[in-house]
Amino acid sequence: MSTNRVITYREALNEALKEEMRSNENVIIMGEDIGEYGGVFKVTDGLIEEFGSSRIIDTPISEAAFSGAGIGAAMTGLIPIIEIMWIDFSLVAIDQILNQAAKMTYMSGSQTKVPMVFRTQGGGGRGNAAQHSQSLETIYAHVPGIKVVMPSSPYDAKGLLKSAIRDEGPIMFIEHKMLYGSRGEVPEEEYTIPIGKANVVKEGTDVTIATISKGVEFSLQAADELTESGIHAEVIDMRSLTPLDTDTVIESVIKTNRLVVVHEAVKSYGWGAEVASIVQAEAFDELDAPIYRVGAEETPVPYNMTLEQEMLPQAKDIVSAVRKSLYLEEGSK
Amino acid sequence: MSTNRVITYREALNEALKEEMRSNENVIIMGEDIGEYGGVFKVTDGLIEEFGSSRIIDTPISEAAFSGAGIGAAMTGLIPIIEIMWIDFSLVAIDQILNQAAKMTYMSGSQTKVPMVFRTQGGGGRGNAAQHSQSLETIYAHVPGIKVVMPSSPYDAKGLLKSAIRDEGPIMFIEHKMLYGSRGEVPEEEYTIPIGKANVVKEGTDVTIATISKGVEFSLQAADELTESGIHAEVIDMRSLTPLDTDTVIESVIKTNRLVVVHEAVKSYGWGAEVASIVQAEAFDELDAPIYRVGAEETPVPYNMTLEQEMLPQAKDIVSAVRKSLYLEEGSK
Amino acid sequence: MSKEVEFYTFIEDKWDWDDVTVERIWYKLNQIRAFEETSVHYYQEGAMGGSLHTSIGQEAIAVGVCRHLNNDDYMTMTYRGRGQALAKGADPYKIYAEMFGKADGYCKGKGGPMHIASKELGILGANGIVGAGIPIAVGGALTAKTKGTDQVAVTFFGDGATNQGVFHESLNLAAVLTLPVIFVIENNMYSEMTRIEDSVMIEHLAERGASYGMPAIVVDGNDVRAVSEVAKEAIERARNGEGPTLIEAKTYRLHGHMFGDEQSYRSKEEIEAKWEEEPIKRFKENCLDKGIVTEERLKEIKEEVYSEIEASAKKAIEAEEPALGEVFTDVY
Amino acid sequence: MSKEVEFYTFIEDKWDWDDVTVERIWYKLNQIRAFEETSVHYYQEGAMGGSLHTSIGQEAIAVGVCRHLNNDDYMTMTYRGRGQALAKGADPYKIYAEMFGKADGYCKGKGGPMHIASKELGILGANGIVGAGIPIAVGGALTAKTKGTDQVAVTFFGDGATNQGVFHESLNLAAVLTLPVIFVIENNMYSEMTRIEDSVMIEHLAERGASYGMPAIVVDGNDVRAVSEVAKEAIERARNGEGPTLIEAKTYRLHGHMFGDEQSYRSKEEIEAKWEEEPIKRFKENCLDKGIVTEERLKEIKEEVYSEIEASAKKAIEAEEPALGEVFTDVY
Ligand SMILES: Cc1ncc(C[n+]2csc(CCOP(=O)(O)OP(=O)(O)O)c2C)c(N)n1
Ligand SMILES: Cc1ncc(C[n+]2csc(CCOP(=O)(O)OP(=O)(O)O)c2C)c(N)n1
Ligand SMILES: [Mg+2]
Ligand SMILES: [Mg+2]
Repeated sequence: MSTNRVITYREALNEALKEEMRSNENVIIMGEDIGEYGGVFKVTDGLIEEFGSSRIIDTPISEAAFSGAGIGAAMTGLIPIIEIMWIDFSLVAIDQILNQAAKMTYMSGSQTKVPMVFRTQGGGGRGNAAQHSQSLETIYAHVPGIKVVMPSSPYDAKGLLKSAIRDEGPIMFIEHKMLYGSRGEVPEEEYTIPIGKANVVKEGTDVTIATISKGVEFSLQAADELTESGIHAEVIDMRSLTPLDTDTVIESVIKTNRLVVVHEAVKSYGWGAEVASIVQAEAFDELDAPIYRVGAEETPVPYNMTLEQEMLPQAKDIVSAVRKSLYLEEGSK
Repeated sequence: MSTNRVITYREALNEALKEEMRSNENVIIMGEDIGEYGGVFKVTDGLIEEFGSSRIIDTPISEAAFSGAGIGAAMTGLIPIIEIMWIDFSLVAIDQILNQAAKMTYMSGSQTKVPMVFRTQGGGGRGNAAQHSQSLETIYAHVPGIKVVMPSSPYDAKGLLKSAIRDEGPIMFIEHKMLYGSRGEVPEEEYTIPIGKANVVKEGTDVTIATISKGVEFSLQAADELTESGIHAEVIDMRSLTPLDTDTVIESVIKTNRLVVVHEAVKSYGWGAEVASIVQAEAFDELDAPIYRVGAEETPVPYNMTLEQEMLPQAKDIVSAVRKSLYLEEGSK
Repeated sequence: MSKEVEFYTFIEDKWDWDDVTVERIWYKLNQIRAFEETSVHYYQEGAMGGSLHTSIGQEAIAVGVCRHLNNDDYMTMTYRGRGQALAKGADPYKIYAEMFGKADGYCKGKGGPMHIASKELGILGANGIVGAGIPIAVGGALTAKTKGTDQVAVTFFGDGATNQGVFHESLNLAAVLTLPVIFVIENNMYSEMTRIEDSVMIEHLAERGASYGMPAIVVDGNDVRAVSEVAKEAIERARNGEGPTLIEAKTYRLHGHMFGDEQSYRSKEEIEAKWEEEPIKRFKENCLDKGIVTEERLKEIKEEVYSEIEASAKKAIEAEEPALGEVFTDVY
Repeated sequence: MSKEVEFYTFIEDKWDWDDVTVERIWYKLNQIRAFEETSVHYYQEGAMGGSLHTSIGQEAIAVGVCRHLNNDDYMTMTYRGRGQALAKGADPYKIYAEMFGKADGYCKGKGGPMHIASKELGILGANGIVGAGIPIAVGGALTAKTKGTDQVAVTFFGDGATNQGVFHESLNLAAVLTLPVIFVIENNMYSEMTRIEDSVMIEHLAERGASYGMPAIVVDGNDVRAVSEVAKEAIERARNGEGPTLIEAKTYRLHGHMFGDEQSYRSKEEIEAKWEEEPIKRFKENCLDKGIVTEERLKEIKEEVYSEIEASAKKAIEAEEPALGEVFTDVY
């Protein structure tokens, strides 16, 4: 029986890695400073002690090469987990991720599968400025052949990472830097969470909020605030962008007739547009109001933390979008 | 007076380069095989003869370095045009394009502008398979700080490229490989086309089709077909994704009450979702039907040209989407 | 201090191939040549999409290296890599079928000429992005090392690819991890239309091995015997856990970069002179000089090869197209 | 064949700096040290966002190189680059204001500590992506060459950055185009928590210059005099159109990679021993040994510097925040 154990997101990830490495000797990890130091975010803490340096491989600062080596290793029998320290740096390796990993299975007519996980972290809120605060998930979601998973809680972090490691194909597994220290219940017993199923984290009747990753926290805050004025929001954690579980969203919209999509990625051309487009196309007659999107402003992330907060979506922006969708506030975009 | 001169898209681009290089000695071009050979698509033909090898610079195969060098040069007084032979290859240089060029002005508080053009070409239809056929414009449009321009005709190619070269900031200028040989009227007199204004290429009353680049050709074909059954489509060439001229689209939708967005980029998370999301948010009450999107399937581009055609959007897909929006055909997504 | 480049010199007197070996090598060299020539023919006929990049003139490298590889050794190569696929044992019919976009192709017609792969032969795939196959081979080598097998990985790439960042990163990574991988530069003197000498400030690309503390060797890439010797040693070192090697095989691309290349950047004379040094002619002379086989026997084999290849191509042309539904499979 | 690395040895007897020079250098070294120490203090107080990477122990490189640069020479550096900005003449107040996110900062508070830039000083910007500033400096050099000026560009980066692809590509490009750019590796022995010796198989990173046919030189990065000599020559060569140089300056990062780094990967003893070799102590000894200035004078300057720096920081702490509307400006 579970003892309502509470651990951090970081610890949950660490457990997932350990468990999968114990049960499958083909799982290896490559990345920078992940060995003795345990990773700059400490997610790989203690792993080198248990699994040794042949499975926990500290690499030179060469994201393209070790991502590519991960691909080659995945094609030949290993299950590599590639830690790309910040998602912003993934841009130096993205040819390997999108032109290689994502296309190998297709280009080879399924001769070679590429079972591997690119673990990275994104998001703002720490004053890390323009090159260390981005939410680039949409870029990865747009290119077919790689799944995109973004956990919002310790429970999800563990269950989704375990599933990602067991998946047949490549996965971008994007953590959020502001969540590493967040705490939540994680059972002692083994479990996994299927990739591709959204999670209704709060039920409600008046409006649907679809979000992911740290957006869940913001959305729940907004939902709480809205409750005070008698508005009951349903909050859905998409959990993954590819596959994208719009069925769950549409089911909810059939009930609420209103949708707000929330993400930390830049709003313009962000993934919220995909959700909005699908829902308006498939549930046109269910919608009593336009679908509103809450996302980051169309600017790089400013360093100054007050400006940064202004640039990133906040709970109050969600509240305002919801109110617009209920015609309680004037709305445009 | 213009003599209704007809030239190709390739020639139009070549003229734009020549004219801008003649009028501004700070304009230089860097890329692979662009000198003596004139570029694999022959767009820089004859330039090295006129401008010499100090302004037409053949580079080693090092897209990241010569893109970065272009950025540094742009910051210090030159106006570099960087030819990235295929947009698929831009992924090896994308850190420079999106983490550097697109953010420099902001990160420096506007001390340094980055006036430069990344010229590249994308799109499918030639049997070039998964790594040489992509339409990656949405990735560039999603990251603030760089404009994205995609000409659909020789006239636009020349006028937009000239404007791009004169712009203060970095621009992804994405040509279409299947258009280089296409012909159209281009006046002898100098002209430019402002970046950020969509172009209504065909007026119509029943449905609006918003598209770009080669999508214009497909959409016009579809519009012609539709005319036969008495349906009058208005076709809008967006010309650029950043800035995105949704005003022109909305104006049209106010008239037609229906919108179909067409692009060669993969439909899921493609730029059509942004247009659809904005229009449904801003013109909700004007819409008599869901907005439909026509884009490439969610797969890598297959080599076999019959499969490729199936994967890419075709005129018949547009016709069908339009008919759905008129409730003449059953529709889902 | 930095390791010096080794310049390999073949010692004629030590050449000890018997007639069986010589015939096999002759067969392979001609198989690739015939395959490539026939490809050009079918390309001209419109049987293929995309671009066609032949390896005519470079056959000795593929053959000399791959003869030391086992089926379970790994290999990556480039858009110019069908010769290497054949050298590693690929079926010409299945390559052609792939090039013609047929269901019987190695990749069901979905990969095409730039992306030939065969899992059962350890061919991890040809690549359309310059340099991108290099780290993938490093990954194959990592699997071999991690699993403790004696497999090796070989990656073939061009001179121009040595200017890509991922070349640098991959060689360093392989060196640091002491992986069993052999990096083969096919220096055919051109990257597309640009002379390699205009793209680097060094004489030999193998000099770059020193940056990674990696043994590096320059070999005459048009002498299949020399390539074979050099590759043998490097592969043995790799199998013995002694780490990677960089081989620069100097050769010449006798055709244009791709079909249709105007070749305005080089003279007819240059090309003609290079035809005198091409590897098949060279090997034939070697064999006849040494009297290992007769000219008739070589001719016989060659004819046999050409007719086999023609038959493969014909069969591939007539093979079935993939079903339309194939668009949607094999994505995730 | 490949160029050999040069190992620079400083000849004490030839050292001819007068007291004015010595005092200026002393001032600069201490200015950087004081600036960095004070940064740590304010970081601890919570005055900054993000991470803080100090260059304590590496000051001699910035000072030794930048003393030969003019205002219109170009420079790029890294997240650890505030010392270089100061060495090139940046105003400590405006750097602090940037670090504290204030409107008076070089970048209006929008860039932050990782992205210090000053157009008027030719500082094209610090970079948060390892290696990414390297080609940007090459671009500055390209402008200089294209416009026919005698400007040069310098780029500072770490030992770990030499393993990034863009390092390789950029050095090659600069060499091929004979550009006036000086590549300065600040080899502080670590890239984050990893020893550089665990990331490469060569002893000296300067050996990599040979891959580009580029002059390469190793210098004691803790001896500002030696760095100055080496930089002077390289910069002169560049100004004279003789192309790029690679300089490896060996030093040691006395603090953790960033504030908060537990430094579990190295011993206290190692760090303590390195404090004995640090450049400010070294320079002081050199000056006193040679009797160019008095200990009192040095002390006086140092105190002056520390109080100036403290005053700059205080003023910056009190400076105005940018207006909220600044979020939306400077984007395109
Ligand atoms: C990253 C990237 N840049 C550019 C190209 C276009 N391109 C295809 S082949 C080629 C030349 C490569 O030369 P080399 O490496 O010498 O190989 P070769 O073609 O001679 O075999 C170029 C530039 C590409 N495919 N990928
Ligand atoms: C492309 C990229 N990969 C990884 C990082 C994370 N990172 C920041 S600093 C650093 C170490 C760099 O070491 P070095 O080049 O020696 O410079 P130093 O910090 O010692 O000055 C790393 C790995 C990054 N910023 N960019
Ligand atoms: Mg070549
Ligand atoms: Mg370092």
